[in-house]
Amino acid sequence: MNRTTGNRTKGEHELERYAALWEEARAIRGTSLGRDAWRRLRRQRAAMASLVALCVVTVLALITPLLPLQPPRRVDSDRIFMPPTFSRPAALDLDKLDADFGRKDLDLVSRALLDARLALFGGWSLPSICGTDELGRDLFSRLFWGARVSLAVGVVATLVSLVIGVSYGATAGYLGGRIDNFMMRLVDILYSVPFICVVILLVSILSEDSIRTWLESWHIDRITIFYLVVGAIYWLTMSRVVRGQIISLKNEQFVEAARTIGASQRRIIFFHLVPNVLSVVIVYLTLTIPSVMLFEAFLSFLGLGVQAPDVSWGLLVNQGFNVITPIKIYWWLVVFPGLALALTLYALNFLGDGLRDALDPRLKNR
Amino acid sequence: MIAFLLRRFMWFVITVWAVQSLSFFLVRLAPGGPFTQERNVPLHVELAQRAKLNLDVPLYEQYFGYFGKLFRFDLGISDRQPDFTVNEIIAAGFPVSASLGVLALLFAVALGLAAGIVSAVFRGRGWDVSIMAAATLGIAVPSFVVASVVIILFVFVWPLFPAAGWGEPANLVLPAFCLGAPYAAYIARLSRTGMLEVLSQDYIRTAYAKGLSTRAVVLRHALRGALLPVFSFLGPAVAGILTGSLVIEKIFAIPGLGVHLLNAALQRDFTLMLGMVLVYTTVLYSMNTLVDLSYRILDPRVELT
Amino acid sequence: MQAIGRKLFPYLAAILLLLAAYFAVAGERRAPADFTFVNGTEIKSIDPAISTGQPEGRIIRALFEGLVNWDPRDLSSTPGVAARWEMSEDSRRITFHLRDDALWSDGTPVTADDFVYSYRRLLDPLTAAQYAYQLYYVVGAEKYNRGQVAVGDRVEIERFDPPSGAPPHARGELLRGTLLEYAEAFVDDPAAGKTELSDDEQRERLRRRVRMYTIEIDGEARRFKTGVAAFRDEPEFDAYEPVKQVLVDFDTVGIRAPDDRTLIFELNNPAPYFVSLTGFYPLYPVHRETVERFGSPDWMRPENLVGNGPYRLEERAFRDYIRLAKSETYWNAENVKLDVIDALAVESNVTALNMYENRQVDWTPVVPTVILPELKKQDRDDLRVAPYLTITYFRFNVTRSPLTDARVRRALSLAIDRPEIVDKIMRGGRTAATSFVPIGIEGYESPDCCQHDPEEARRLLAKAGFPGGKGMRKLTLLHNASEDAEKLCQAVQFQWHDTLGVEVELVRQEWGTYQEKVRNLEYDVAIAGWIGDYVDPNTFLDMFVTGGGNNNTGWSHAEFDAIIKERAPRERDPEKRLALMRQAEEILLAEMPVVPLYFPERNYLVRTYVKGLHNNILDVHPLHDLWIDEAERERQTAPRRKR
Amino acid sequence: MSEPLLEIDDLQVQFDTEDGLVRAVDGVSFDVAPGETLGIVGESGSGKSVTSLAIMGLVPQPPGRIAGGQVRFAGRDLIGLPQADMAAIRGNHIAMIFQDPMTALNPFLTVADQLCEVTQRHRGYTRRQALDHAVDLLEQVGIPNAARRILDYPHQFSGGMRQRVMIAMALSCQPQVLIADEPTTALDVTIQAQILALMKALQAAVGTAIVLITHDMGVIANSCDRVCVMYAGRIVEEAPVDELFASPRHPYTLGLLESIPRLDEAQAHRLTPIEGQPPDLMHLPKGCAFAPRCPFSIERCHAEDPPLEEHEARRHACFVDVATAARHPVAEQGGHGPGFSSPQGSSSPEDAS
Repeated sequence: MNRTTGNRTKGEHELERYAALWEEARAIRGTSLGRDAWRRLRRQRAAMASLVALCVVTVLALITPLLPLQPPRRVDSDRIFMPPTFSRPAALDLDKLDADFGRKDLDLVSRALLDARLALFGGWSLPSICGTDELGRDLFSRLFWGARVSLAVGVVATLVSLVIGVSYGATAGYLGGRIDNFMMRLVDILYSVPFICVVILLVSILSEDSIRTWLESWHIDRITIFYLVVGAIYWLTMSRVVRGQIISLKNEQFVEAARTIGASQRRIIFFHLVPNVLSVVIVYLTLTIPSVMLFEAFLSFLGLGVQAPDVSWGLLVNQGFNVITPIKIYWWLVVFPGLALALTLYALNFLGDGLRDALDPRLKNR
Repeated sequence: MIAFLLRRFMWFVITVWAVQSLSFFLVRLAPGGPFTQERNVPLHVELAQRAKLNLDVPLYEQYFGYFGKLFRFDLGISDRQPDFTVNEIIAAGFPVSASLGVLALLFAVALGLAAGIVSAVFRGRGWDVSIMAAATLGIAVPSFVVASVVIILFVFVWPLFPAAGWGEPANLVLPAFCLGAPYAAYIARLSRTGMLEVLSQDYIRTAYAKGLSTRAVVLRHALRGALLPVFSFLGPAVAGILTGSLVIEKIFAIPGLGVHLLNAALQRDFTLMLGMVLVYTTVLYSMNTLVDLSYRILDPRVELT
Repeated sequence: MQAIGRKLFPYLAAILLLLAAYFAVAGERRAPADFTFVNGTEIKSIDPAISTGQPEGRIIRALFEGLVNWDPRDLSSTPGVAARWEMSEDSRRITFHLRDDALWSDGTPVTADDFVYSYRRLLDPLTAAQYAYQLYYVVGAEKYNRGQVAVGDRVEIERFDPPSGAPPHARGELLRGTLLEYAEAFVDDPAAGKTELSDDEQRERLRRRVRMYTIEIDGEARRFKTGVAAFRDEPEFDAYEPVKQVLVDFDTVGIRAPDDRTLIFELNNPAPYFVSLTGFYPLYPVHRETVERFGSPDWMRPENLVGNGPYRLEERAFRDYIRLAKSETYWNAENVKLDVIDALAVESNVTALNMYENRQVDWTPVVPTVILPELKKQDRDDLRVAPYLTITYFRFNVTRSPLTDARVRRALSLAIDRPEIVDKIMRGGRTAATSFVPIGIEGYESPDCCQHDPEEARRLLAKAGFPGGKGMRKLTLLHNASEDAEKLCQAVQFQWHDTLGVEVELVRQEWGTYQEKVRNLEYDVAIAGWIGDYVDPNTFLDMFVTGGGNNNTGWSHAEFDAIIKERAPRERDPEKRLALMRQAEEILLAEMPVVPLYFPERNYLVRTYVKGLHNNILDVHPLHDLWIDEAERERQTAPRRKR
Repeated sequence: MSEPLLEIDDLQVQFDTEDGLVRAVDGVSFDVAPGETLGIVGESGSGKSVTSLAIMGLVPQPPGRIAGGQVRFAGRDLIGLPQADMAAIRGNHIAMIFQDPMTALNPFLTVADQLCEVTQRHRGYTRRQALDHAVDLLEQVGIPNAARRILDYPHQFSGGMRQRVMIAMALSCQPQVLIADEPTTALDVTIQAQILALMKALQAAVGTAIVLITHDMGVIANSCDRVCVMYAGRIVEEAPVDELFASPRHPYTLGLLESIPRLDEAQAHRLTPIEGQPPDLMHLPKGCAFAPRCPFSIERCHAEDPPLEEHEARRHACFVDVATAARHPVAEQGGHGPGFSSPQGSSSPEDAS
């Protein structure tokens, strides 16, 4: 029986209405967590500023050999403890590159960049705008070469701690019961180990001649081991945080839902739970990188960190510390490295805050 | 509650055994030993020294000998400081490090919590930004740089405190500040986030609906919830303060455990190092347990199993 | 109940924390001492027999007193416990006559037997004293200290337990007899059959040694065995009675005390410097009765310690401070002016400087090198610069190519621009080395060496087969973690690379590992230093005899050994002897197993109102010679007096 | 109608978010007499909760703002009152209970603490007095052995129990007005009825005026004397309960009534939903906000904004007389929609398809 109002059959009406509903549903485009997070992150000025700053620092660190800097290792006794100046430095001595830049043990890319720099700038290099250290070496270029090591230590060690920490924590949190208890007791035990002893002994064991040559045969040098050791220490807190988060998420409905549709345990952990833990992990990441970089400075203070002729921010800050005395303060030796370290860690912390708010699933679409 | 403590103690014994064994072998693995002196000693003198420190007995005998004595809390005589027994060194060093650590922790919690609450309540406004900037600075600058700047300011520019040394309360102020500053910064950040999290909860709105003043709502209702993340951080913070004390004690010439641990490790003083590891393990473990316990007590939803 | 517990918990925790903070601050305050100084790192021990370093010397010289003292101005020997001494005409027997008013702090007189007991204890192998070799000039001392015995010797057998009635920590019961038979056995000997043993293998083998003695006591032959318990109790040695050790009878050692006031030394060879050697603090006496009653470490506690020095040990806090109080029983008490002295244990020299500038201490023996030029620029009246009988040098491992070739070694030495390092990089605080034996020993003229001649260096290197450094493997330069060492090595690393094209890798090790590697020759080049024990070139040259305890370069030279070991000690005439020493140094500098770098000076800061602190090349400053000009101190500190 | 206790006059509440200004409440006026129960109904996002928060002065200041209007309580305007005075009123004279009992109580404090706080703050009771008073209240709201349970923590109570605690807390100081923001939504049906009955009983005993906010027409019918229907931040119709259910004058009210099952109807028939989506408060269409979804809309509806007129103790804001106007389908955007049965009285009975 046709309706008095329309001349089409009832079935057609239904069809049309569903079409309209479908139209409307598609109009409200679902935004993925990632794109939405990026949109919200872009709105936070501080986080964006620090993201840009970090990118600049990383890029500069990577292309350091290309920059027209003075040689980081050139010892020049006439320019010891020279305050920041804009006077032109001596031209580069092209056949002393090994001594000045350690060209021989640079990786291929850096060596190519160094050659490109020579082609581009020839002997010219920037003045010592940050002054020079106790051996007359230019602090400005050492800051850049140091950035390469410090950032690498920070990032690699943190990634190591991330991978171990998250998977360990997630598994423990998810499985629960006796396994969780055992895994967490293990973490408690490791927490109670005074790591400074272990580090001192490990560092000296690793510098054993026999072990060092064996490692060099795998072209792993001390700094890489250094990353791994530090990373292996820092995953504890990460695993605890992730476990706590997973436990609170575990009995949320969406986990049961995933289980009902037959998702395997591994899929649930790494596909459902871990993304949810993302915001907490990101926050701890931005806290771990600074503490790892500080730990490197701490070890340099004890004489166990990066060894000459390599250089790192920790080493520079430590050298800066040694020159602060009531008699005379070579202020630039502590101000510039301290500033570089502080600004980078500042940026990391603000970025962390921004990311945490952006990635918090609860704030989506607000 | 008792069951909880008992179980924890059982795990404590296992932890101590595991860590001591690890250190026992690790120490012997590292090159050099307690008898390498500045000047090389003739072979026969060295053999005598080894005998004196009973290093010639097969390893397993040394191992059981060591744990036998450990059971009776006799940690032996320090290899490198023969005038002292390890027990004495720990007895002398522990109160020093403890007082430094407690003051640093007290300073960190008090300042950190206050800063965190203030910046959470005045979110986004002037106070919040400046406090958080200072807090991040505290995290970003290594403690020994803070120490040297603080020494110049408060010892030479304004002669308020002694430069270093021990024995008087005035010796405690600067080291505690330098040791506590990074952790005050961490706690400020954590308590701010915790506070913001809690302030957005429904029960805070209920509290306001009951007509309570902002101060009452913040202090009585919000604070407890905000303390949770801070408490969970206290465990690592205590560990950090203990290891951090190494640097501070070296700079301020404070006879604490940190310096003893460092020198024992550097000079391969086997007995002193094992003694130090024992103390650190005990302190770290008990503090972690304490933090866990307080975490459970603070959050009533968690059963005191 | 649970609810109340939960509610009160935060307040409880807060109260606990505040309580702990109160205890932390409530420490008692120490009255300020008359004189406070920084003594460097915590001293190893106050037992003279087992101590070695400078900081230990300052404390032990205050607590004990040897036969002679050293005059702080010229280090000449002045009467200590010995009032006077005379040398036999062949200068091989020295007789010391002790003063009768020398007392221990418990009032008992210091007798010659105390010295005999102390020297025996120094030589006893089980004391493992590092400086026992100082007494090797005495007849039979080396044999006793090395535990060597030969068939037919009179021997003393020491059992494990002290005789009944003797103090608990006395020496084991002694038996005396003549050695009939001696045999050695090695339990499952790791190096069986091998002839050439490395250091490690030899050490491992000696640990497994069991020594068997057949000794005739009062006509009856008895059998004893010694060695590490783990190996000694093997069934095959059951017939032997285990004893602690069997040594040659101490009577054969040339130290005798005919009566309480006389002490006679019989020397192997004439040693003119032996008298002043007895002023070196390891040769100080210890109080037998307390050592045997309390044993170590208790006899060294402030409440138990009995010494014969100008000061008593009042208080001691580990790695904090040592408080010395004037001793009333000291024979020369009226000339000791300071009543209470505090020695602070401060690790970092930056901290020491801060404490000095903040007027917390009156003397800091070490100053951060980085600010030395600044201090000199301010020409401060409290800065002291003193020559120091010390040398900093590089050791070459002559067993590893290319350093086996002397030309390479000389080339490396010539390539170092010492003045640039000393003046510009280290910025003073030391003088460039022109020889191995430091300047300052009167009557001794070192041969000249170590000019900076890059051309000659390149020529020599080319002649040795490495023109421009090509073909030369990367050398490792081993150094310990001190800040000066680091700066020096980086400068040399750069200079070698710059002038010779030789590539060097710096390897930094902390103290323990550094020495292990040096002793096992696990290095190419290593930084090293040596402080003279006494004012004589021999203390610097006798190190490099073949197999010398501190040689560690693998270098050996027949003629050099001959001079140092045989010809020089026998030479009576001092001039001729020093000429022989110069000849030995010439060989050393020609062969260059070591590269002299510089002679560090002693720089320290001491208040002008502190009197009696004199510069001397061994940097010895006996505390009992110091006194304070109170008037000047008041003038100086009046405006800024804090405490 | 006695002197109104609570008068809301042209209340405007706006939130400035990054994307623009949201007029959550756009000129709302209504009165509440003592002892009366006023229902406020509307879809979520219609501004009813924001209105209640505005009355209590709990609108979070940084994003939100009271843009205009007055909230007069016993003649005194609460807007702009200093915090201290407002705090003295909150919980004392005007109390409020919220939707989700699971999160409305502080998990870290015992129920006793949270109850005694109110009387200690407003009445100056000692801890002892406050505790006794709280136990009485808990018994009134029907919590078994209240004396012991009061020391427990919120997580030891069920949802229903917690809502009872909330009610006890709200009524501690016998407030003149109780605002209940969807008190039963989070509870299951059986508990819902108990809570509503409890509120009614307490209202009778104490004479509290109740403002009951809900989206459930059933709750309105059961408990309220008069009803305001809100849509897109405005009151579109206000009338006594029975009149509203009998003859809804605003198409939205009609739509609401038709989308719930009616026991009083003879035949069962298909429920007809209101077409389209709730309006986007940032870009409200010209004219009547409901026009796009209104089957009775005429050109004027899209041009002018219908004012809220008063007719014999009822108000509604619509140009069309729902009783007589013809329906038209609402399919296309802004146009008419199909499948909308005409108002109950005059339409021909639907064929039972």
